[in-house]
Amino acid sequence: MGTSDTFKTATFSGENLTCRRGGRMVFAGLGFTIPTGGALVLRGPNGSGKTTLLRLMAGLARPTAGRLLWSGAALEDPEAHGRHLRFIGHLDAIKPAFTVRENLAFWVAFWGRDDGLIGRAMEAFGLAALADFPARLLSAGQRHRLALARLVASPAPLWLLDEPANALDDRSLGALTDTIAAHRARGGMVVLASHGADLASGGATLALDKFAPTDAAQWTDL
Amino acid sequence: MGTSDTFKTATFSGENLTCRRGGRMVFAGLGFTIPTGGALVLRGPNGSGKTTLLRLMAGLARPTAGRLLWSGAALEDPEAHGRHLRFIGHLDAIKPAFTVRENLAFWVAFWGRDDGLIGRAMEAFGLAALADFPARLLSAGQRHRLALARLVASPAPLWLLDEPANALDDRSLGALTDTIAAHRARGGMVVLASHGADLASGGATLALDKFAPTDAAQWTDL
Amino acid sequence: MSAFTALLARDLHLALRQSADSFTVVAFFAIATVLFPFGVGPEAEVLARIAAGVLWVAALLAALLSLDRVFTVDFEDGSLDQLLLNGQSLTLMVLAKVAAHWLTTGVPLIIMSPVMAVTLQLPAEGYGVLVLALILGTPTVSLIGALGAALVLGSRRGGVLLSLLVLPLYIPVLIFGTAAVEAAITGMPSGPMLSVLAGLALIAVTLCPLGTAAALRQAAE
Amino acid sequence: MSAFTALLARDLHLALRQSADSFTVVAFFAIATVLFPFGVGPEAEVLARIAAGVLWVAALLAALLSLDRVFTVDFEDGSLDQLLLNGQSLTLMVLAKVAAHWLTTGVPLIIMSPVMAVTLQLPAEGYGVLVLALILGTPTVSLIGALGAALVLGSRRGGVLLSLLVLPLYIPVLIFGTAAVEAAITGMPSGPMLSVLAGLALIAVTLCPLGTAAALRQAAE
Amino acid sequence: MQEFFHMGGYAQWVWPVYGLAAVALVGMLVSTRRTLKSREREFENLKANRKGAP
Amino acid sequence: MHRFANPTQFMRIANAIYPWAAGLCVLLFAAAIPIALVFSPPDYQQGDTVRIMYVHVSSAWLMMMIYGIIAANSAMFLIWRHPMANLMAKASAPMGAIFCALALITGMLWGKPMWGAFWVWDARLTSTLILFFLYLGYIALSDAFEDSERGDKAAAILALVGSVNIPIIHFSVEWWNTLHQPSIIKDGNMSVDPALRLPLFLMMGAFTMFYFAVLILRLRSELLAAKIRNARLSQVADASAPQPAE
Ligand code: HEM
Ligand SMILES: Nc1ncnc2c1ncn2[C@@H]1O[C@H](COP(=O)(O)OP(=O)(O)OP(=O)(O)O)[C@@H](O)[C@H]1O
Ligand SMILES: Nc1ncnc2c1ncn2[C@@H]1O[C@H](COP(=O)(O)OP(=O)(O)OP(=O)(O)O)[C@@H](O)[C@H]1O
Ligand SMILES: [Mg+2]
Ligand SMILES: [Mg+2]
Repeated sequence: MGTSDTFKTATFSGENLTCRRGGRMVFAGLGFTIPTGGALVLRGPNGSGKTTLLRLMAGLARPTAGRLLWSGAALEDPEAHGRHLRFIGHLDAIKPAFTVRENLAFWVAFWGRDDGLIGRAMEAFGLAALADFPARLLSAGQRHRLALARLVASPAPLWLLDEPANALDDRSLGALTDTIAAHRARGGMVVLASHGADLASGGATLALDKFAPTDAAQWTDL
Repeated sequence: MGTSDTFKTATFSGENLTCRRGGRMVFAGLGFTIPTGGALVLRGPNGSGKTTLLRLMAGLARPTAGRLLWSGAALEDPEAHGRHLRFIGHLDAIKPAFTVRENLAFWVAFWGRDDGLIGRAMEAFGLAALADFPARLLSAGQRHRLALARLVASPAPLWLLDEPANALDDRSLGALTDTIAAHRARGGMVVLASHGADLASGGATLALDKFAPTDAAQWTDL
Repeated sequence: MSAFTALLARDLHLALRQSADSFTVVAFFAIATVLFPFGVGPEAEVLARIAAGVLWVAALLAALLSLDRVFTVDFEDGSLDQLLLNGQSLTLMVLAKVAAHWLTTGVPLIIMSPVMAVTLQLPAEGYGVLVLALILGTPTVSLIGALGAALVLGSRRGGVLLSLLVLPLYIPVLIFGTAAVEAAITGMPSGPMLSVLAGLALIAVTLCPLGTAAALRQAAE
Repeated sequence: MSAFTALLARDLHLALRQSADSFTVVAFFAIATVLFPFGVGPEAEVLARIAAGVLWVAALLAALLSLDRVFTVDFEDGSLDQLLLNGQSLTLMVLAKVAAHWLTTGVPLIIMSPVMAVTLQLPAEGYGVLVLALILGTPTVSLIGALGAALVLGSRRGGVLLSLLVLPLYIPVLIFGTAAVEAAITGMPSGPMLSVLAGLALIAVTLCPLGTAAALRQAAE
Repeated sequence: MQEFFHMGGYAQWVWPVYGLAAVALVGMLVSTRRTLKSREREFENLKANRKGAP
Repeated sequence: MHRFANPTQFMRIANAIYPWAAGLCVLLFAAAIPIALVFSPPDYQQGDTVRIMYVHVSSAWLMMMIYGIIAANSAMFLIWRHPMANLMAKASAPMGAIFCALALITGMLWGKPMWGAFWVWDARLTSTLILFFLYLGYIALSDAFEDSERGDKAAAILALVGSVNIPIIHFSVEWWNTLHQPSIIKDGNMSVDPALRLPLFLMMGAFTMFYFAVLILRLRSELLAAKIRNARLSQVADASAPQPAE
């Protein structure tokens, strides 16, 4: 799929999601809907459950209650859901021994996309000059950009980004904003957790602290 | 030493610092001076050497050329220099099996300070409610705050902070700004790398991209 | 290129790039084997008597050490999360990783074994069967080991815990592996033992990847 | 409280909190020892003949497995950087870590050894000397092991490389450790061997912490 | 001549020793020279490319 | 001292030495081989196997000398950070390992006819084997890291700690009574027949010169490798040089 194609129309939503981690309720009764081309910005103080929710959306963790829907159909099989999305978390899945290009090429091959977009992905995040540089030599921001470049190199309709602005300099921040805008213009969906910069203009905002269960709920629920 | 005491007057400076990593010159001919109560903000695009410079300042790495001075005297012994400073890098030195309080208490004991400030440190970073919470359950931002709380729990005149704003919510960002201001008011010094937020008003700024070596210097050397 | 071959190729490529790796497994095998004559004394009869057992134990311990890191690196750098999200069967991914592990550690170990057998004065009749038994046995070792490695993922002191889980499961391989060699030395048919080893490998290849995949999914959660 | 005691207390505290740890070292020791009768066969004379050697080899391998992580965790979570910045002698810090390692793995191993000796049919005369030799030998094992662990810190496949570096250096401990037990069994004086073990411990305690400290400082750089 | 190759009955021990030594020494020399040559070529290439670059 | 730390100066001297070392090596081999194989008499006890000694003792000597050189250079590298010292150690290690293997194998090939066994666990053989493992460990360690500088330093520390083994190898025949031959040179009077001494010394000289000649080639090669690496990195650096601030 080239960058100019658009994604099939799809919506991603969650109903009445509740998550307990280690015996403690993180959020309860949370719902959201992301339309085609939509964006959802997760906000909330530290510990309000942004990371937890993103991993839930990726199918890496299961909700204690509630369910996720893809174009209205409940998601049962987390393995199949993986095909819809790219998840970029705090850990960057980069092999230090491989070069920048090799790192990208592996994931593209692994996800079964053709590798025509690798060059463009490196350009989008200012990595073209570093293409044959071993990843171990990258600085914190350069590494993070390499992780983000996977979004462009191997397209998928839903992007789940956990604090994608971390460690990025101003120029890369601009590149990220542009990439997200282009993705949405093609009908892609974006969910991102952020404390600061506004990376997805016009997107909906989900304030997670609103879904923190009341104290009583935590206590009786077990 | 209580929080109200002031530090001995000291300055921290570097002369003509040059650093090569993995055979490649990162910066050359860099100098700085931080007066008592001063702050230095390291800025520069990704890969310009901010982290490298902070580790150099901590004595964890040695410069290829140039030297560091403490109150005008050249630093020869990195072990003794450790006593002057707290370094908070990307890795947070937190033991997941210990509670928040135990984590702080160990470092305070290890650095030979008395533990009267632990409570105050937890309060400063909004951790008091989490004091007996095992650190493995903390969210990204909460963990980072626990790392930062060491600054208050075990005072030292020089703080070296690598992107301390990462993962912090607005409220914690305010707490960090206040803590830095209070430290400087006591005669403490702060060096911090940052892409965004202004955490040390009135501090000097060092733009690292200015010290990138010219091409020729790299080629002839060795 | 399918996900399976992509992953297998990556792991082999990584092993080649870090060329010291399979070399160090072989080295551990060699050193552990060499330690025995020190502990036991150099008398040829005693050595020959225990040679087959020592070789197998050393091979198991060498495999164990290298297993420690089959999944740890991918787990710690976040690759595992991404591997889980490819929309395909995780079991197949596990097989790719196990195959890569076997190719980079099991095979060098097999190649090395006759040399170590000389050191331990194994009678010449045993060589062929030793190699055959290792060829049949080491895949099982990799498969069971991967299961153990997945189970202890993220636990503290994974390495030691892993041994605890996995070594008892290696006992059948050890028993039949040495029995085959001893049979060959004493002139008995070693076919039955070898077919038991093949059977064990079959059971392991059908059961272990499923368990490993489930354990990996738990670890990510 | 000085930095030394703070660090020692922390490591012991962590070991207690994660109580499975010293237990798993002992378990590995037990399993490795138990594997031998499977590999070698249950004949009492053969077992008794190799008992001392097998016990020592198993103890060394068990120690090795646990050594892998002496510094790794601190290195990976950034604690090592902070340990380097305390303004005091790093050598002392190393001694604290080694002491904690010995107390949590060496001591349980020593306590466990007579039980394993029974399994391997070690003649009764050897028990006392076995324990004595382990008391003198295990500190050396911890000290050399810590040096190896510091050297391989941050390398690829640390565990296997560690074995390659450290096992050869264990050979003298192994030789004299088993020689002492064998001497006791055959009614010869085991004093000379034990004093060599003590001498090795002395050399190790003076040299290794220095090398370890230097290696740790390099690792942080 | 016969006697020379016979080595007083120890031919099977003496000749392998000299053979191995020869292989080891020649091998060291050849492999060293080969890598040296290939690196020299690579370096020349790099320098040439560099001069051509802006 | 500092003069030797500068790669250019160091290589100027080394390159000047090279033809002499190489020439001497050829001459010494030309003299040593015929004498060792033909003209020297068989030993009255060991017969013609004594001809193994010329290779065995020469390799053993080289493996110990090279280890000493590695240890000394490692110390210089760690203390003064002389890059040349590091290159010396790194370039020497594989040669040391090969000479060590040669000493072990020739020893084994000598042991079979003399002692009736390829291998016995005596102190000298054991400590030589440990030396071999130290060489392997040194080589494995120095290329086990993503960052090659870190590998160099770790390996240097290992080399220094391992140097404890060298006196043990040398004195093992005196400290423990063993099968192995005692030292040739003891209290100044030679225990080896003078007729056997000449080829031995010629052979040791030839081996030593061979080492120095090849070492110089290897140093050139290592320096080139470093230059190539730097050139590669700086090419990347050009392209990725911090972009001008907007
Ligand atoms: C695998 C077996 C052997 C090994 C590892 C070995 C190792 C060594 C080493 C390391 C040295 C140098 C010692 C020094 O310079 O301090 C040496 C010297 C020597 N070896 Fe061996 N050796 C072996 C077998 C033999 C055998 C079988 C003989 C003869 C019967 C022999 C005869 C000698 C002699 C005559 C010297 C010179 C004596 C001296 O300068 O110390 N070696 N060997
Ligand atoms: N071991 C190494 N060998 C060679 N180059 C290295 C090595 N480590 C880092 N570098 C390079 O040094 C430069 C400086 O890295 P550093 O981490 O100090 O940057 P930084 O300013 O902190 O960047 P960021 O904002 O992304 O954190 C980078 O270009 C990086 O590629
Ligand atoms: N295994 C666990 N057991 C119990 N509680 C947990 C566990 N893991 C996380 N938590 C808690 O769940 C809450 C949500 O964590 P999460 O990481 O999702 O927060 P976040 O919104 O991403 O915060 P941040 O902005 O700091 O990254 C936190 O309060 C944390 O303490
Ligand atoms: Mg988070
Ligand atoms: Mg940085």
